[in-house]
Amino acid sequence: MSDFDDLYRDVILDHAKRPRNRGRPPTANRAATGDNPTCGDNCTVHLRLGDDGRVAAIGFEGSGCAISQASASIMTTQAKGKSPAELEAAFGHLKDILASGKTPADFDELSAFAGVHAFPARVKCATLPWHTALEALKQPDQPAQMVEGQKS
Amino acid sequence: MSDFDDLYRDVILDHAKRPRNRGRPPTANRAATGDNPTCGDNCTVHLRLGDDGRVAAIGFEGSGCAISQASASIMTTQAKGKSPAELEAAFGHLKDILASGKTPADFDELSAFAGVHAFPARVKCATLPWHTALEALKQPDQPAQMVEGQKS
Amino acid sequence: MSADFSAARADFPALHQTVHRKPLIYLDNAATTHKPRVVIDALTRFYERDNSNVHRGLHALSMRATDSYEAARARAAAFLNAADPAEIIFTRGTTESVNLVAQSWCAQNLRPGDVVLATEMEHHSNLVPWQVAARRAGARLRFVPIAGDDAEHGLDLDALDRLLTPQVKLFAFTHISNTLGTINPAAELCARARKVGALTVVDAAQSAGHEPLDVRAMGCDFLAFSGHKMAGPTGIGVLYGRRALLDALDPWQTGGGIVANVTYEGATWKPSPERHEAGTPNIADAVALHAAMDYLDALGRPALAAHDHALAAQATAALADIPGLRIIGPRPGSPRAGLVSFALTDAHAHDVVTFADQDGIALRGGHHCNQPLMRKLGLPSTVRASFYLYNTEADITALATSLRRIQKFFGG
Amino acid sequence: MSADFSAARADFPALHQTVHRKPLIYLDNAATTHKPRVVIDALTRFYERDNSNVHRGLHALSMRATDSYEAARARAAAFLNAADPAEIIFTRGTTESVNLVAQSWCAQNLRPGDVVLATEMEHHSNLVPWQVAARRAGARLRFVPIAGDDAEHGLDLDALDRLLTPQVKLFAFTHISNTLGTINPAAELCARARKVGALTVVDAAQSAGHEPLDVRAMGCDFLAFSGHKMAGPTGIGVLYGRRALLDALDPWQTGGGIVANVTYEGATWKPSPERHEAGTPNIADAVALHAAMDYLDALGRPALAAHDHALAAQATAALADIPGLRIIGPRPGSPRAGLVSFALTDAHAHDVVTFADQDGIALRGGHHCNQPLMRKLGLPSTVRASFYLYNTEADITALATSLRRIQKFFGG
Ligand SMILES: Cc1ncc(COP(=O)(O)O)c(C=O)c1O
Ligand SMILES: Cc1ncc(COP(=O)(O)O)c(C=O)c1O
Repeated sequence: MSDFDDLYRDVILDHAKRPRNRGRPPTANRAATGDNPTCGDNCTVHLRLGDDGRVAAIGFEGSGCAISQASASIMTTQAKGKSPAELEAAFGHLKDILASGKTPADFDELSAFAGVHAFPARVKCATLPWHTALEALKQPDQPAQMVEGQKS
Repeated sequence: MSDFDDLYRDVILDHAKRPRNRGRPPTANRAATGDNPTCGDNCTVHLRLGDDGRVAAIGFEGSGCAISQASASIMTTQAKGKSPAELEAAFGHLKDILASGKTPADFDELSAFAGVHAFPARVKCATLPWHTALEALKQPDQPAQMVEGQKS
Repeated sequence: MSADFSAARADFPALHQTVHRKPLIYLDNAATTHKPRVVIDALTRFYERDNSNVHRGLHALSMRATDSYEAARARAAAFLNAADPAEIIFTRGTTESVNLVAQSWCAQNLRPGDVVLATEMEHHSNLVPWQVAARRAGARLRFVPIAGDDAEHGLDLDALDRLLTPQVKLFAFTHISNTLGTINPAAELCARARKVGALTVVDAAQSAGHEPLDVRAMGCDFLAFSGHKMAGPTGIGVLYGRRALLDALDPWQTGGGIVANVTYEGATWKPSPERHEAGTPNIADAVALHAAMDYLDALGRPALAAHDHALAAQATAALADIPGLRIIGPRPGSPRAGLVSFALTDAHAHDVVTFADQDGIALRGGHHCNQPLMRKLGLPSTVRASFYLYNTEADITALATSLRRIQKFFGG
Repeated sequence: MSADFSAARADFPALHQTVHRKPLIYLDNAATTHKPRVVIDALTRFYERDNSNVHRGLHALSMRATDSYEAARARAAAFLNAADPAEIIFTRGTTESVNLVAQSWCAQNLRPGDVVLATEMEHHSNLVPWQVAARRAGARLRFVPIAGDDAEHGLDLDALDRLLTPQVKLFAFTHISNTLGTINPAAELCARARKVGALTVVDAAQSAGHEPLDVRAMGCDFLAFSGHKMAGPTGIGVLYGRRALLDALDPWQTGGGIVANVTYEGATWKPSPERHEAGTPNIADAVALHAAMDYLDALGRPALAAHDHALAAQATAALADIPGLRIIGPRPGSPRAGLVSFALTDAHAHDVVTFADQDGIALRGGHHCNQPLMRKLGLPSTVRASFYLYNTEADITALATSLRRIQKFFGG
């Protein structure tokens, strides 16, 4: 497998082209925005931290390269139901994968990012959505935006 | 002849070792000091401009390399009896010799400096005394220093 | 038709390699160009034979090194048609050249209420130093806008006339935009600035190796360029300045070599160029830059410019009908320097560059040190293909083919 | 006995030439050293293979160039035993490194009434920048005196204690004097400065290629050196700074590469090292400096230092009984770096250098960018012989023979 094919694995291309959880979930009550001025990537993560201390809803907006878009999409699918500590731990795994370029056998979609290791300049693209999500978790609660369907 | 022998021609070595007109002539009424900070050469020229508008007495002080000492010595021997314009003209000839490296057939001790041409960093050593003498000529008259022997 | 420089390809060792098992097609020349054998040889020769420190040295090697270094200065003066070698200051590159003027000239001359004028298309290196200098002096920094949505009309020259008030003390502008490919009418801009008494600083980073330059015909006061963008080595560049300005300018960096007389209390300065070159200069790279200037002049700089312009026209034509591809900068038919910036709807610039690299094609993607301009154009980034004398029409055909595949890969 | 590096002579192409039909004996190493083949090859290889601009580039060559450049930074950090590659800023050389601190740190931190402390033996490059910075800030510049008539006792450390008042914000001193050959006790000077809360700036121009250096053991805050004085190319040098200091320091030069975010109105900076390297860096020469550091470490830096010291001792012994020759600096028996400055009663320094050159011997004569020190020593100039790893005892014998002839030629 060439470096290139390894970078753009099918999982990544799939998520980049059909990102999951794009947009702002109606119940979101926290958000943060991150950017990577060097390449123009930017990413806003909206989420709701439930009463059980776990991510109840999450979505993202922004633009960027296939790596950052796929990473945002995969991050949101992983985040749902996780506590902040668990999300942090998952990010730690991603960072290990990026740093080593090794694909752990027992690991899920995050292992798709092993190929980014060979492209140091692209590592920040993969980590941006995760940094942003963890930042959002640190924000104070804001009243969820009142949208039509929520009125009772 | 090697560049070196050409630089330190006998005339130059002779003047450097036994400089003519060292010191301040008792009748001197003008002086100037010049220096070349790059190599530490310095030169003070004392002279008397006679009523006929010609250099009546001249001497120099200061320290420097063989080239600058010889140049000062030869300059003083040439300056005596010259008008400022004639001294300027003689300096012009020296500068031509330094710039061309050519020895004019009909020329006197100044031609000894033709060898300096091959050592651009040394050109300033040869010109310093001349600049200083011309500067001294531009100074206003000062009463000649009263020394013992002059008292009448 | 443009001159054919394909024989010159043989002069550039770095071009003859494969990347991902494909022959290298190097289209990142606006970032840095490759170096011909004669330039590399000049470096080797200097270190093998003449290496020594310059100035003040009286032994044979030192005199040779000094002669070589000063010959490079005289060569740069001739390259720009400057009046005097003392008008050439060697720097690390365009950025340092601009910093020298922005820090030294502005500290000495800029007053509260004064205006520094720049343009909306400046590279960060000809923008941020003026921001800092203006802020320090309590002066304002204003910008000549670009005209047209994709900047296709270049600078708005009507706005320039309104902006060139008597408060403007200095007008800094790029000769060629490294992002747009726009060629600004430098002589006209200098003439207009002169009318209000403003000095001009021309960023010639993208023109020095591409277009004939004549500082006296252009009428600029300062001009900056980098050796590495014109077949020369990294680490060396030039600041041209009019002699009277340079001799009146306080040194910016101080240290050995620039001083006439030093005591523990203070120092006096030598005249230009020494006063502006503190410390041991980059001797070997100045000597190699000399070789680069000889090389470019031997090929013929008008012919090099024509070759650039022809490749740019071929590229805009070849890329125009790729679906979802938008070209930025001068419209087809208008003058364009040898570079083309573009955006693809379905692929981000960085993905494009990574993909093209697999085809052996070296492109640059990003903001090209032009963040405010990109924001104004509404683009997070663009892809840029930039040409030099060794590029050919075949390179452009390969680029177009690769871009079509990229469009399919990411858009499909 | 010192290690024998005579085999290493073969590594230096420039040494194997004749000057005025005599084999070159190069004793001007304090001005600049020659370069081993591996350093020249590193340059050639970079330009033939990896040449590209660094940072932001995503194609193969650009990634290779970036990797090579950052590997050079990591290598420099290891060379100095710095904690972090981000503590290494590449500059043109010692002079630029000192200017960076003098201009940026002083503008940010120096207040009226503060004191900058230097020593009486500083090179102009570690003197004039502090004069300018102190004047700008309304601060005072004071000097640690040298002890002894011929400076044979080095710095006056008693005076140092009196001078190190709490007003002292910064203490800049040379590790090794390029004129005297004195080796200052850098770790002790740093420790004393730290006690009054003063930062230290060490000029390592003469030590980096000669003595083992460990910035953490030394305890300095900043340290500067030049590649060209340590077997590396011209145009590249290093400023080491503690990470926290560099990250807090405003950029001095601004432009591309140092900015996080730029608008037309202003800019924010990246952390160190990027924030202090505006514009395209001198990539190739940084890569070649890497090769030079590898070369020196392969020979062994403690052995290099011992070799230097041994040659210095041989030289002072060989020159001591030449009539009319006066040696400046440390007394025989005291530690002395690999250089000897002297004056002859009957021959001016420049005449000595010119004469020795005829014998193939490269010396330097003048004030060695040390004008105030020379004035203090009561000398218009000195002749300096400075050694490097490729010099031998035979070189010193030849020097002594030549000096005796000079003494006769001019004194006879
Ligand atoms: C002690 C000392 N400091 C500073 C410098 C300046 O170094 P550079 O000219 O490489 O900037 C030198 C060398 O000339 C030196 O010997
Ligand atoms: C228009 C323009 N100005 C300035 C620069 C800065 O040049 P350098 O990085 O060589 O200092 C560049 C190149 O990056 C450029 O394209």
